[in-house]
Amino acid sequence: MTKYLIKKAGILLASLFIISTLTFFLMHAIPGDPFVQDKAIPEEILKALHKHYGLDQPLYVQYAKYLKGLITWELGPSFKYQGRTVNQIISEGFPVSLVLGVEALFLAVCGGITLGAIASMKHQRWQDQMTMVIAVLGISVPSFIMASFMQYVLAMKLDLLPVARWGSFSQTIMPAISLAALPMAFIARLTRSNMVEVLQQDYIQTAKAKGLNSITILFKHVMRNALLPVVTYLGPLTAAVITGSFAIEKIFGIPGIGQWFVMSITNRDYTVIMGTTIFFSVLLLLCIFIVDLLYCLVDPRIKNPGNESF
Amino acid sequence: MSISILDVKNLNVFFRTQRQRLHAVRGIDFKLHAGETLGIVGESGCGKSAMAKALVQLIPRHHADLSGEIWYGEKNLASYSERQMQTVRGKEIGMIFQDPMTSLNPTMRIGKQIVEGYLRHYPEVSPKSAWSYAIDMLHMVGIPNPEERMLDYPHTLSGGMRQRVMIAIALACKPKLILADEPTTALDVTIQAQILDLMKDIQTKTQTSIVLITHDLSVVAKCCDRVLVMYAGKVVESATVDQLFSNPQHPYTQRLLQAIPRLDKCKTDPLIPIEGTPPNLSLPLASCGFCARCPFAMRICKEQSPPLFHLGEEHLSACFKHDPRMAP
Amino acid sequence: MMEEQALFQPLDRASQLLVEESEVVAPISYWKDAWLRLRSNRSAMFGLITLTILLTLAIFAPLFSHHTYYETQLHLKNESPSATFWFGTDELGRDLFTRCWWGARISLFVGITASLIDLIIGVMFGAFAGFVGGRTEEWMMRIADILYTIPYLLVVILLMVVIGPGIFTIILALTLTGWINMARIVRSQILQLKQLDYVKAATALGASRSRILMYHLIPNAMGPIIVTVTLTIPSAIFAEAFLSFLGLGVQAPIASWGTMANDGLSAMRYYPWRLFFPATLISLTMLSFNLLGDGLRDAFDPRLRR
Amino acid sequence: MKWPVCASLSLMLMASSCQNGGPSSYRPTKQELRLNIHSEPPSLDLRKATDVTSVSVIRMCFEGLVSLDENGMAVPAIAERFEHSDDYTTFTFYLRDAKWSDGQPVTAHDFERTWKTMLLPTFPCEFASDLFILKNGEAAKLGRCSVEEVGVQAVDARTLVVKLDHSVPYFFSLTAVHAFFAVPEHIVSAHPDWADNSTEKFVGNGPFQMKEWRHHNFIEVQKNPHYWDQEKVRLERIFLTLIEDESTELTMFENAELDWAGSPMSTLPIDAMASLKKKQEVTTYPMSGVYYYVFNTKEFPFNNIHIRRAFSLCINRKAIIDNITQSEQVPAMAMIPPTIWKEERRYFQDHDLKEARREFDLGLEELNITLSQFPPITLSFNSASAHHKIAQAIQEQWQRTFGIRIRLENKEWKVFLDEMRHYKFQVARMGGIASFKDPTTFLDFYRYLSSSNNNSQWTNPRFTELLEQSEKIFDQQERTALLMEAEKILIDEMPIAPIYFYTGSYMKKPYVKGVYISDMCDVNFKMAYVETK
Repeated sequence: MTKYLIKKAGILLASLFIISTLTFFLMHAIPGDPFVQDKAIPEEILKALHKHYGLDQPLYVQYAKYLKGLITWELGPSFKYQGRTVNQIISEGFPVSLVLGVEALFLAVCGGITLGAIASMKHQRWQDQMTMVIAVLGISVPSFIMASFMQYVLAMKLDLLPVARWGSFSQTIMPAISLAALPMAFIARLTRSNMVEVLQQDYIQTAKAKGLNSITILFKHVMRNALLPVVTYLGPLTAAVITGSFAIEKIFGIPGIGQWFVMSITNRDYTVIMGTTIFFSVLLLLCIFIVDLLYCLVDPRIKNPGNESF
Repeated sequence: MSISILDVKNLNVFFRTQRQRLHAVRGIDFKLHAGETLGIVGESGCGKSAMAKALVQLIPRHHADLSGEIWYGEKNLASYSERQMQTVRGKEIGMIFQDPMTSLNPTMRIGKQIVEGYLRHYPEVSPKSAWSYAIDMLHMVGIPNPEERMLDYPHTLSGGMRQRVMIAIALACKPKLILADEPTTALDVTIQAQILDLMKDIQTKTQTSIVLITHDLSVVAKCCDRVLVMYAGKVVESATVDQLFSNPQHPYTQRLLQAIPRLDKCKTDPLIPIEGTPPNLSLPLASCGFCARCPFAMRICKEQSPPLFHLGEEHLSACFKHDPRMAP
Repeated sequence: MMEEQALFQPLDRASQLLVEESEVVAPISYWKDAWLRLRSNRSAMFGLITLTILLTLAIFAPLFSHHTYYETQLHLKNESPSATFWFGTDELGRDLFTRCWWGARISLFVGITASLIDLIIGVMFGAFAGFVGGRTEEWMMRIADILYTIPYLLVVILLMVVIGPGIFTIILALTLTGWINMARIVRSQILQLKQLDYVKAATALGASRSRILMYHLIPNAMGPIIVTVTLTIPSAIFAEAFLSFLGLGVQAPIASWGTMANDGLSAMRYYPWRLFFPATLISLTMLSFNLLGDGLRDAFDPRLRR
Repeated sequence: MKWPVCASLSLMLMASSCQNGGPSSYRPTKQELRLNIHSEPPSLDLRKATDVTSVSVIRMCFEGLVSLDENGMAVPAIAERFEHSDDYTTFTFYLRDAKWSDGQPVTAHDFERTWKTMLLPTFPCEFASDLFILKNGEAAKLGRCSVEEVGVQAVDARTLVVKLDHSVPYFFSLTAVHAFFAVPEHIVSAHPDWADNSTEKFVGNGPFQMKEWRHHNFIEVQKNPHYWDQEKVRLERIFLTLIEDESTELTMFENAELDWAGSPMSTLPIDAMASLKKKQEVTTYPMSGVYYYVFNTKEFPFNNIHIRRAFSLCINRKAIIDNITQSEQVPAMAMIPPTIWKEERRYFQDHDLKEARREFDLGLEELNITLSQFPPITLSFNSASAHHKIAQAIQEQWQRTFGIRIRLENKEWKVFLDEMRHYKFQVARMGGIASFKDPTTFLDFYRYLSSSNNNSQWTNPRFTELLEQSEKIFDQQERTALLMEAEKILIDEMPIAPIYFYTGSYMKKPYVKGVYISDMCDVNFKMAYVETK
C-alpha cells in the first residue's frame, strides 16, 4: 500500500509539473498585459512596473523562479490586488467556496439519488416521467438564470431569504441550490439509468426471493451496484463544486474562490492564474485519486489498487 | 395419500409488452405433496420458469397479470399483496435460480447475503448467532472453510460453490418448499451431480418439498418423484418418474425422451430432434399446441385443445389419442 | 359418428406445413422492432416530434419572417409579443421571433456538433482506456486529467487570437475539454463490464479486441453514455453563451439562444419575454433530447425486449 | 428545490406585472449608510489605486490639501490656506493642525514623502505620470535625477512648497485628486503592508476610518474622531458591500438592504432604466467623461478625413441615448464635456445624413475608389453589454446609410487593449474620464503622435502648437480661446467620433441626505446623514 501511495504521489507531482508548465507558457502566449488599462499609461511607467514584478526577465527565468516559489507553496503577490498574495486569496476564498460546495454537493447527491431512485422504481410510470422532467429542467435551466429567478421570487417577492451576500446560513441557501441543480439533475438521470439496469439483474430477484422488502433491496442491493458511475462523476464534480462558480459568486456577492478562475485570466493576473490553476489541479487529482480508491471499495471485483501486480 | 402442501388451480400468466400480450402460462393445475420432489420439464420458453416465479409473485406486477389460485396450505398466495408475499418468500418458500454467476450480489459478502434473509424473518435472532448459523448452513451445503468464505465476495468462488451458497440462502429460513429454477443448468456435469445429491440429501434431512424446474430429463430421473411435462404454457403430461420414463404417453414426451442420449439404449439408435418451433404465445391457441410438430396429428388436434385424460392414478396426458371417442 | 371419426383422421403432411406457416409470425427485423417500440413510447415520440418541429422552424422560419435578425428599429425596442412581433422585440427593436430561429440554427449546430464530437472522442478514449487497462489506461487517464485542469479560458483566448473568432473556433474550444467527462464515465462502465462472463466468452471465442469493444462493451454502456450526451448538449449551448459574455462567442448581430438568454436575464423583471422565449426553447430542446434519448435506449436495449 | 424550477417558466411572465419593491416601510434608526461598491478595491493604498472603487473608499478615509465645493472651486481642507506665484509654477500650502486617525499630526513631510515615493523609479504606481507636472517629476521616474530634486519641499511641518514643471493654473483643483493625497509616513515606512488589510495600521486623515475589511465581502468604515472637521460629520458608520452584479444590487436596494444603488460607485442595469425612470426614482447628474469611437487614421480608408467625417456625422447619437443608454446623456458634438466648459459647442449636427453622404462621396473620390471597392470595416469593442448594443446600433446606421459592410468584433478586454496599443484596429470604442477638471485632460490625448492615449495616430501641428502655447498663458479667457480652437481642429479632422458625454444615474432612499457628488465622479460622504425616526 505504501508503495502504491508513493507511486500515486509521484504521478500527481509529475502531472502538476506538466500542468504548471503548460499553463505558464499558455498564459504568456496570449496577448494582453496585467497593467494596461483603458487610460493608457506611459511606456516608461509600464516598464518600471514590469521590472518591479520581474516581468522584464526572460520567460524561462520567470518560470524557474515560479517553480521555486511553488515548491515552498509561495505563490507570489497578486498583480491586480496589490498587497494581497495568492496564498491569502486562496486561504480566504477557499473556505467560503468549500462550505457552499459541500452544501451543494450534499443537496446534489442526496437529491439526485433520491430522484433517480424514485424514477427507476417507478420505471416508465408517471413518477418516472415527472422526476425526469424535473431533472431535465435542472440541466437545461442554467444556474445563473435559476439564481436570478430565485433571488427575485424568494428574496424579493416572498422575502424569505436575504438577496445576496455571505455570512449567515440563510444566505447560503439560494447559492447552494443554484450550484446543486445541474449536478443533481445529472446524478438523478445517471442513477435512474443505472438502477433500471441493476433492477433487472438476477441477484435482485434473489434478494426478492429472500423476502426482503423493496426498501431493503433498494439500499442494500441496488444502490451500491448502481452508483458506480455516479462515484466516477463525483470526483471531478467535487473538485469543481468546492472551488465555486463564477456566475453564482457574482450574482450572490460571495467571496469565494470561483470568480478568481475567470477574473485572474481577464485581468492577466499571472500569479493568480498560476496559483488557482495549481490549487484546482491538486484538488482535482486528489478527488480523482480518492474516487479511484472508493471505486475499488464499492466494487470488490475490480482489483484492489493496493495489491495490483502490474 | 399425503397432504398436499401446494395446490395450484387454473394458473394463468400474461406478460404485457408494448405491442402484445403474451399468454405464457395457460391454465395449469397441479398439486404438490409434502416431502415430494416435483419435476417440471419442458423446452425453453414453455412457461415453466414463468410459472415458478408466478407462484411467489416474482413477476413484475406492472408487466404481468396473474390469474388463478395458488393454495399454499390454507393461504391463497394469488390474492396476496406484495407486502404479504414478502413474509412468505424465503421463509415459507425458498428459491434457487439458474445462474449462480449472476444470482449473487457481486458487491456483498457471502455471509451477509445469507444472514440478511434469515434476520429478516427472524428479527429476534441476534446478528451474532445469525452469523454462526450461516456458517453452519455453509457447512451443511458442503463448503470448505465456511468461516473464511463468509467474508468472501461471490466472484472469488467457482460456479458450483456459488450454487451451494444459493442453496444455503434458500434453506436459511427452513422453508417448507423450495422452488429450484434450473439449479444445475449452468454447471458442469460433475458439479451438477454433486448439487443434485446435495439437494436430495438436504431434502431427506429437512423434509422439504421441492419443485425442480429443468429441461434436463436426466435431472428429473435422478431426483424427482413426480413430473409435469409442460409445452406451450400447458401441462401435457403428468406422471410419476417411473411411469414417465417407462411409459411416456404424450407424443411430446415421447419425442423429448427420444431426443436425449441414453446410455442404456443401443448406441446405433439415432437421436431424433423435434422439428419445428413451439407456437407463438401471443396468439390464442384453439388447437393442440404440439400438433404442428406432432407426427400423429389428427384433424381434431387442429381444431380443439385437448384436455388432460386420466390414464392412471397419477398419470395424465393431454392428447386426443387417449380420447375415448377415437376408434380403437 | 362419422363426423367424429373424421376428426380423428391423421393429418397429411401438406396441411401440417400449412398449419406451421400460419402459426409462425413473420419475423421482425431488429431495426423495425426498435422503431416499433420507439413509436409506441409516447414520451419518446413527443421528443422526436418536438425536435423535428424545432429543426424545421430553425431552417424555415427565418425565410418566411417579415423581419431580419439584424434590422434595428430603436423606436420599437422592448415591445411585448404582438401580432407583428410574435415573440416581442429586444432592446434594439429587433424581432425576437426571427432571432430565436436564427439562434436555433447556431445553438443547435453548436450544441449538437460539439456533443457529437465529445461523444465520439470521449467514448473511444474512455472505452479504449478502460478496456486496455494497465499502464496505458493509467497514462491515458492522467492525460485527460491534465487537459481537464489547464485553464480553459486561456486556451479559448489563445484560439480566438490564433484562429480568429467564428463558430468553428467555438466548437473547437468547447470540445477541447468537453469529452473528458464522457471518457471518464465510459471508462468506469467498461471497467465494470469487462468483468462479465460474456466478454470473457467473446474473448475465448477469438473475437478481436475491437469487435469486443464495438459489439459487446460499448452497446452495454449506452445508458450512461446517452445520459451524458444529453448533458453535454445544454452545457455546450451555455458554454457558448458564457464565451459570448467574455467576447469570445459568436459575433453580433448573430445571436444564439445562449446569448439571447444571457441578454434577457437582466431584463427578466422588466421585459420577461426576452428571457422567456430563448430559455423555453432551450429547455424544450433539452427535454426532447432527453426523452428521445431515453426512448432510444429502451428501444435498443435487448434486455427490455419481450 | 423542485418548485422554483417549474415555477421559473410559468412565473416569468407574471414577474413584470407585479412589483411592490419589498418592505418600503424601512426607516433607519442609526446614523448608518449601507452602500454597494460593485467590486473589491484592488488597493486601498492611495499611491497605487487607480480605479473608481478603490478611490471612493480612499476618499472616505483620506483628504487632500484642498477639496472642491459644489461649484468645483478649491476650498481649504488639510491645507488651511494656499497661495500661488503669478506664473502658476510655485504653490504654497499652509497646513492646519490636522491629525491622522491614530492621533499623530499630519505634516507637510507626509505629502512630500508620499509624492516623492510615487516618483521613485522602482515604486509600482500606475498613475505616476499625473505627478509629472511636478518639476523633475518625469526625470525622477525615469531615473535621470534623484527624487530629492523633485519640486516638492516641506519647508517646515506645516508648510509645503510645490514647484511645477510648467505653469498649471488649475493646480489647486488637482490637489483634490487622490494622486496628490498623502499617506502617514510614520506608519508606511514601518509597515509596508499597512493598506492591505483592515488592521489598526490603516490610518487616514479623512472623515472616516477603516473598521473592517473582509476581502470580496464587505468594508465597514466608522467616523474618525481625529478628523479635523469631525463636528460636521454626522454618519457614525458606512457599510459597503462588494457585489458586482448590478441586478443583485438593485434587488437589494428595492428590498431595503441598501440605501443607495447606482452611480458613482456602481451602475444601474440598463434594462431597468425605463421602468425606474417611469417611477421617477432615478437621479441623473452629468459627469466629466466622453464616450467616443476612434478611427485608425494611419490606415485606409480612415486615413481620409472625409470618410472619418462621414462616419461620424452619420451616427444618430440621440437615438442611441434615448433607446440604449437611457440615462439622459448629452449627445457629443464636441470633445470637452459641458461640465468643464459650460459653453454650448456644436461643431456639427447630429445624425446629418445628407452631409454624411456628401462627405462619403467626397472621400471615395479622394481615395479614388467606387462604393463597391470600399472595404468591409471592422468595428472593435470590448465585451460589455452596453458597448455591444451601441456597436450594433451604429453598425446598422452605417450600413444603411452608406451601403457598406461593417463587421463587429467583440473582444476580450485585455486583448482589446493590446490591439489598441498596437494600433491593430480600424474603428474602436473608447471612453475617457477626466482625471482633473481642465480641458487638457482630454486634449492632451492627441497632443503628440507619441502621446500614450493617442490610439488614432492622428497628429496636427497647429493642434500641438495651440496646446503648447496654452501652457504659457495665465489669462483664463485667452487660454480657453486657444484650447477651443484646438478642440475645433480635433473635431473638424475627426480622428475620433464623439458620441455622448457621460452621466451618472443613481437611486437613493429618501432619508439619505447630504451626499455630494462632483462631476469628476467623486462622491463625498463627509456631510451625509440619514433622517432617523
